[in-house]
Amino acid sequence: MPDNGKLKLGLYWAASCGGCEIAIVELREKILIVDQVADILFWPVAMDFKYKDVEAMPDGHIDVCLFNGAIRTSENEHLAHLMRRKSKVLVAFGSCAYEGGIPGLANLFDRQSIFERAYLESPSTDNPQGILPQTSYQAPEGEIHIPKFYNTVKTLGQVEDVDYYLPGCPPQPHQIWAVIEAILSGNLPPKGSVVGANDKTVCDECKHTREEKRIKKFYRIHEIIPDTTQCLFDQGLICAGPATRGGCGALCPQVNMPCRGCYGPAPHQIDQGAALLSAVSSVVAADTEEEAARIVGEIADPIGTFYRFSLPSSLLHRVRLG
Amino acid sequence: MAELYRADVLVSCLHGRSPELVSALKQELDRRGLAGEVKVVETGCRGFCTMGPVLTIQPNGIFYTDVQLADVPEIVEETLVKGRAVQRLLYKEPATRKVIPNYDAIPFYSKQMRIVLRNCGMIDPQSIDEYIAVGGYEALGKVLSSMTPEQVIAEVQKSGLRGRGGAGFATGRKWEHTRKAAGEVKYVIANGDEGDPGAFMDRALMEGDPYAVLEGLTIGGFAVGTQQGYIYVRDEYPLAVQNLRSAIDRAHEYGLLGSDVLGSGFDFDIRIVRGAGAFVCGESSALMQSLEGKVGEPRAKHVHATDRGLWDRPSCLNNVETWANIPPIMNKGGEWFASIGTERSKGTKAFCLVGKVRNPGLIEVPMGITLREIVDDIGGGPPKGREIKAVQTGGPSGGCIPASMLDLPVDYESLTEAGSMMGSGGMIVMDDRTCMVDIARYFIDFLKDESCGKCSTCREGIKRMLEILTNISAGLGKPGDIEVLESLAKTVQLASLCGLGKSAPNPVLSTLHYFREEYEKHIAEQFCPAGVCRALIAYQVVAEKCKGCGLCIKACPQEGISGTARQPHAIDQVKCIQCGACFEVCRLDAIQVVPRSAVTVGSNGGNGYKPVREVVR
Amino acid sequence: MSWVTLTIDGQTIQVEEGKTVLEVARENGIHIPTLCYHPALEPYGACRLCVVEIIRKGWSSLHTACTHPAWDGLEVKTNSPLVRDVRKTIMGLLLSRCPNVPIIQELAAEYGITAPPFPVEDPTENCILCGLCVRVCNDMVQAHVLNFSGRGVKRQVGPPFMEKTRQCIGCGACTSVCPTGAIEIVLEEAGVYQAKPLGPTAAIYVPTLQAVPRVPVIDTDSCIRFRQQDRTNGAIADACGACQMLCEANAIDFDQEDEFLDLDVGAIVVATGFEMWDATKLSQYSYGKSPNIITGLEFERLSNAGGPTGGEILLADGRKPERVAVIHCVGSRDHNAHEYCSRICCMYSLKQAHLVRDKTGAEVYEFYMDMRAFGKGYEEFYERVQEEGVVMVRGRGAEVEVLPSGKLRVTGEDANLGKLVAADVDMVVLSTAIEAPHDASEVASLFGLGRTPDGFFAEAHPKLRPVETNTDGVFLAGCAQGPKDVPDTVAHAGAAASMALALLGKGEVTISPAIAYVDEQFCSACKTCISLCPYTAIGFVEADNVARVNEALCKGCGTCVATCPAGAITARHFTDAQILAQIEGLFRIPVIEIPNTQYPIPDTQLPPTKESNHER
Amino acid sequence: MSDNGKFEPRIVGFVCNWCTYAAADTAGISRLQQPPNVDVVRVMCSGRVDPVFILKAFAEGADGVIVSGCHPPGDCHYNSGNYKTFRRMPLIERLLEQYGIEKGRFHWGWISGAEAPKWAQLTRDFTEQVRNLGPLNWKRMFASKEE
Repeated sequence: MPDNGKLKLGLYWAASCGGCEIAIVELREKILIVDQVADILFWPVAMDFKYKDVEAMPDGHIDVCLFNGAIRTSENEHLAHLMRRKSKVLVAFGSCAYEGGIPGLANLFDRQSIFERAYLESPSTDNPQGILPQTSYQAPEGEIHIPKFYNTVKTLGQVEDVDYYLPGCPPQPHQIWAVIEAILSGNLPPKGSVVGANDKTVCDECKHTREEKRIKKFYRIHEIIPDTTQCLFDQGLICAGPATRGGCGALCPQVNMPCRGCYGPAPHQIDQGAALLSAVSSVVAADTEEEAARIVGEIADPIGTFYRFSLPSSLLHRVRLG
Repeated sequence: MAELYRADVLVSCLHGRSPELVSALKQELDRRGLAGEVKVVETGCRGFCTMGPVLTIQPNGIFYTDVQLADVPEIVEETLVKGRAVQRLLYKEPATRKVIPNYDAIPFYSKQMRIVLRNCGMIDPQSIDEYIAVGGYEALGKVLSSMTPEQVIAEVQKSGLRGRGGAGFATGRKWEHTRKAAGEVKYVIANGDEGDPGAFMDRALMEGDPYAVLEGLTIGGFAVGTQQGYIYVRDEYPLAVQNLRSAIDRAHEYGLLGSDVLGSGFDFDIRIVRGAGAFVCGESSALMQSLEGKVGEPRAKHVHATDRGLWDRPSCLNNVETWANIPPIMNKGGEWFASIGTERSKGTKAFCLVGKVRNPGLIEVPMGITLREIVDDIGGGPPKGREIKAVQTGGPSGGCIPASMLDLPVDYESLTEAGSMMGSGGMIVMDDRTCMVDIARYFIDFLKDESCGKCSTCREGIKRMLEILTNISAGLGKPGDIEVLESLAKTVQLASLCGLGKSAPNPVLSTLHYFREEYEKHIAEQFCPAGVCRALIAYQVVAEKCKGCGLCIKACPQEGISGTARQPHAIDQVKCIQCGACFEVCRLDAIQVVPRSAVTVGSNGGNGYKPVREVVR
Repeated sequence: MSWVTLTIDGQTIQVEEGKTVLEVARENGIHIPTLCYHPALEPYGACRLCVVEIIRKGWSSLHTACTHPAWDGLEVKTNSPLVRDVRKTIMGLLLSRCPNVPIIQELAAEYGITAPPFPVEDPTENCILCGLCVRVCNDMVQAHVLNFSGRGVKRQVGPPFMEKTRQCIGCGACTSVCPTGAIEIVLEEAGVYQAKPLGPTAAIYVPTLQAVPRVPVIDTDSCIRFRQQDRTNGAIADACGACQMLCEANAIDFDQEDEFLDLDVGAIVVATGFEMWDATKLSQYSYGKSPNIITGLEFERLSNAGGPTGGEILLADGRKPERVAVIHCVGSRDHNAHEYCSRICCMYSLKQAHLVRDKTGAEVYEFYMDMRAFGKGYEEFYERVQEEGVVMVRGRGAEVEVLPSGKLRVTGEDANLGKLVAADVDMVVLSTAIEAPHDASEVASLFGLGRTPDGFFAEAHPKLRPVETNTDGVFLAGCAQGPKDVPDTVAHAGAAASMALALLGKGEVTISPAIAYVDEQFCSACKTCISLCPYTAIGFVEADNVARVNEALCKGCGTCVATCPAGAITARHFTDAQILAQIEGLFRIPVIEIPNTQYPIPDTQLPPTKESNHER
Repeated sequence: MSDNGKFEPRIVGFVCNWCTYAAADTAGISRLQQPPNVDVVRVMCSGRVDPVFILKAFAEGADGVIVSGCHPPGDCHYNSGNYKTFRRMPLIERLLEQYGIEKGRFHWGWISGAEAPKWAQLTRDFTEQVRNLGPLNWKRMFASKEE
């Protein structure tokens, strides 16, 4: 491809839902500006590229690669290494690439149990021979290789050197644009920074009124109709907002849905789930051990609740194996 | 009443034979197919005690006395079928043996005036319909529909009705005090704790006409302004409790008790509280203590019960007889009632006439009637050959009135002046065979057990009086005893806490007053002229009078009389126990009572008896 | 309050309405005899002795002065011939009932009766049925144990069915109001002071003769009112109250409660002392089974000149003891009780032995394990006591047995002789241990104190900081820190006072640097931390929309740090980074395994291992 | 793993300065027998124990974790720091279970300054308990189980 002075952009989609790709389209008319300033060299979801085209590029040919999705398979990992090699700047784009995201909840299980569920047990499956995916298969036409399914979902950062992290499930368009602008202007923060997000947490952007917290009972979202002006956490809903990096504009709390934590840990957090767990349990209004145990005992699925997006990037990464 | 009958047979009296008589009558009527025509009614007491059980056959008013079971077929055949009286069952005048077929012609009844006992023995006490049929609840209707509480009280005051329990406090004034006393909650209480031995006026009333008590109490409740009444009945009167209970239930059913009585907006209820039968619980403060569930003992009454009574609330306590007087007063007016009786004692009074008269029983007489009229005309006088010696009124704490004062009118003041009291209506007639020392001893002995024991004078004083009286009647009296007795009696009278204690010495004081010489004889001469105190007497055959009939020989339980026919007999003083059997049987007055000291030599050569002191100790 | 005027014995008296004639008379010095009256109880009018002649509206009658209200216009004669006459008869009656009761005899004599005028039935009868005991039991104590039963001459006083009842709280109120001494209290539970002369004290007493202020106190454990409140959970709240009713100075206030004073102080000295160990816990010493087995403290009370015997050492029955045993280490140095040495017992036991010898001349046997006479002059005293003839038995007193004769047999091993010895004595003094007060744990949590395994408060350092605690500004003095004798306690207290003064003298305190701070750049105003601070040191600053730590209030516990969901709060000196580094350090030090030790030790010779942990 | 092949668990104890640390200190001074397997991390208050510490310890390779503070309600030097402890710990307990870390590897409770023997006993008992559960070794689990 001719070097016309435009920014050479690559986009890749690993283990993710595709929402991040849509988020780029969500730039709307600004996508035209992107087109004016950038050449898209690789975007499998939108255009027909072959891996060999990329492999054929010289190393560092791509200026910026927006890599979304977690590392679920050997193919994901392979592309992570490839894109790193071919890109000057590798951006973990979206929650899955950044912290594991929803696919990361698969770390509650292992490959075996996932396969059994997906290929054998699920009610819609008809697989009388019990065939499970194989990495290679001898077909009449020759040997077919398919990527290996890992036991553990990893983040992009866990398999490759990442320059920037852009959180969000999906990242908010205005934040994407801000990052693109920063790249275009060359005004880039130090390597390893989280970009397109704030230093403060979601609470900072949340319009709800907060009080001192004393929680007598926790509710799940279907159990109450919350007051639309009061802090949802104060009302007993487990809102990840206090423990989640801001930047999204507190979209979910604004529509009375507790924050789910997609923007990942706040700058000084070590483990997002542990931080949220500590905050939630500390404000339980219980003065005896029994009462405290009873109240927190009503919280279902602690990992799913506190580590909805961050399990692979948490301290323990996954549940114990074998 | 739903059914009509040709005749009613009223079986009165609570004689043990009555229930059998009733069932026999019913059986016989059944057998004769008369069950639908003749109604057998069990009524309350008719008062004619010696003649029970009595039968009244209405509408003829035929009055049979002392009816036996065997008489039933004859009564049915003769009277109820053929309409003739059975002559042998009719009442005969004792003196003349004249037959009196109708009860209102009998002197026992003719001298009486029945206001309180108007329905006793006339209606079925369990039937509210019968009570209403004879005019019951008219008074309550009148009061609730046309009178204010103040008017009711004014009417009672006009009537001059005084408490029939004994003290004679003006009923109207008591009601007025209660009405005016401060406090929201008040009570009216009927005292049915009739404890005097030999008295059964209240019992007859509660058993025979319970609705009259309820009606009176309801009117009283309306007048003093309360919604709660109590009837305190001693548990020894189970039939009274039963009849009152069922009466209260019926009254509730008829809207005559409970909320909104007779649609007047007046709420009133009555509870029955059963007392354990302590004599002292007839005393108002003790009764209220007992009602509260405490030990029934009196308290100092410087503040009246009308201000602070039951549960420290204003309480109006009246005797059941007083309450039963209220409906007639309301019906006929206070003036009518006041027209009966004397200047200060109005209306009638029920008495239990007992003792040495021919016709003992329950009577009701107008105030002011003389004792003599009661004893001689109604009571039929003393038994043959005896003389009236005294009349004791007012129960155990009343006094004895000597025969010389029999013309005394019966009213509160006269009786009190004579050293006795009206009391609740006991009246015991004594003849010359009654020893006044013994009578005093008897009553004091009763009071010894019935004093509550709270205050020292009553408890200890009565005990000591009894000691002295017992000694005197046992021949152990000594000079000075009478004076000690008098001083003790005075102290007990003056210093005791309640009415029981204050009146307890009355038997002693009144007998001492009227019969002091009898006491002196007991002590100085060691002789009981009435022949009652056995330790002091001996029986002797008067040889001149004895015809040697041998009756006394047969009568003597000790086989202590000997003698041959037609020769004067002799009493062995060693064997004699002074039972008096010989004296009673002798038709010739040949056996006389003499002092012990008068009998001389016995068969064993000694003086025939052990020294008295030795015998007693 | 309206006033009424009445005449008593010719004396015209104006009084407030609502009193009784008896009260008015007594207030005016007019004597009216009574037996069934008690000013603290409702008048009853049973004895009738207080009858007076009352003339009202021209009517004269006899009434009991105790029940009759003082109405306006009454004319009262308390001593008229009639009154005297009646009273004489009453006294005659009462004397005949109770011929041998002194007060009855005296009163009777007053009215000229010297011998019972009526036959005496039961010369031992002492009860005049005045009902005082019944009223006090029902109205005041509200125990409802005593009442009358029977009527008339059969009336008697007693518990239901004349049987023992557990409702009786043994308060003794009935005995104290009984005018004739007809009620006797028999203590059934084992107790030390059952009999005279060491009888029980009243529930109101002056604590000691040296008490300051020297006023009586109410022992709420013994006071009928408080006991009934406790027993019925407050349902009976107004029992007794006799003292209040009778106190002329109106000085009794039952509603007085412990007051809590808030004081701002710069230093606190905890000198909460000790408690005596309960000797009933070791049953072999039979404490409580004989009144003559007493503890050292009880012995002190006994030999005190202000004590119940005026300082005489007497047995429960009033005799002088002839042989006394003192048993050391009761509850101390014992695996079944306290393992520590109580330190003071040896010396007080020796002193008591000396006192017994001195005051009674009785033989004294000291059963001891070791004689710890370590202080200045102590050993010399030990020598002296030995010279006084106290028999020293080396060996723990093993058992005290109450013999049927009432004597006490002490057995033990004489370790010097190597055989069992026994001594039959009249009195045993148990040198019981001292222990930390039962509420030491509450006091400890109040002041943030630690406690050593013996239960006493922990000093900051056993050797170098014996009066300080781990809480700045809180110091220990005396036995609160551990068993001490008097000189040690005085020294310890002096040291505590000096430490406190030194602290105050500086005028300022340095606070610990280990406190929390909020990085306001990262605080997002979620307010999670605000409710958690025990010292309200974190406040929310609305103006800046951040939480902020007040450094003077913060004690550095770190609760907020652990809670802050944004990680915006840091605990100085205990930062997350420091602690995490500690944890990492535990596992990243290469370990050399040396046989026979299981402890990892760092080996600087080895190169650091490379760990592939992901770090953000 | 010691020479003789016997598994020696590594245990991290987070203890508060005033109670359990004091108890541990006293236990040491008193020469009470304790296994060396427990490494103590002192914090000022059990309320300072961030769940992260516990996760970190397991992540780093601990086989067991102890959190111990002052007895509630009143023993806490900071009045109510231990309240936060007893509110957090039950939830962490559940979280750890969900992670697959057995209950027996995590102990939280109270030991006062006066309970040195209790501390010694706890370290002995807990070490034995964790020893019986075998090695956890979270890091090695990752290395060995992942391709």
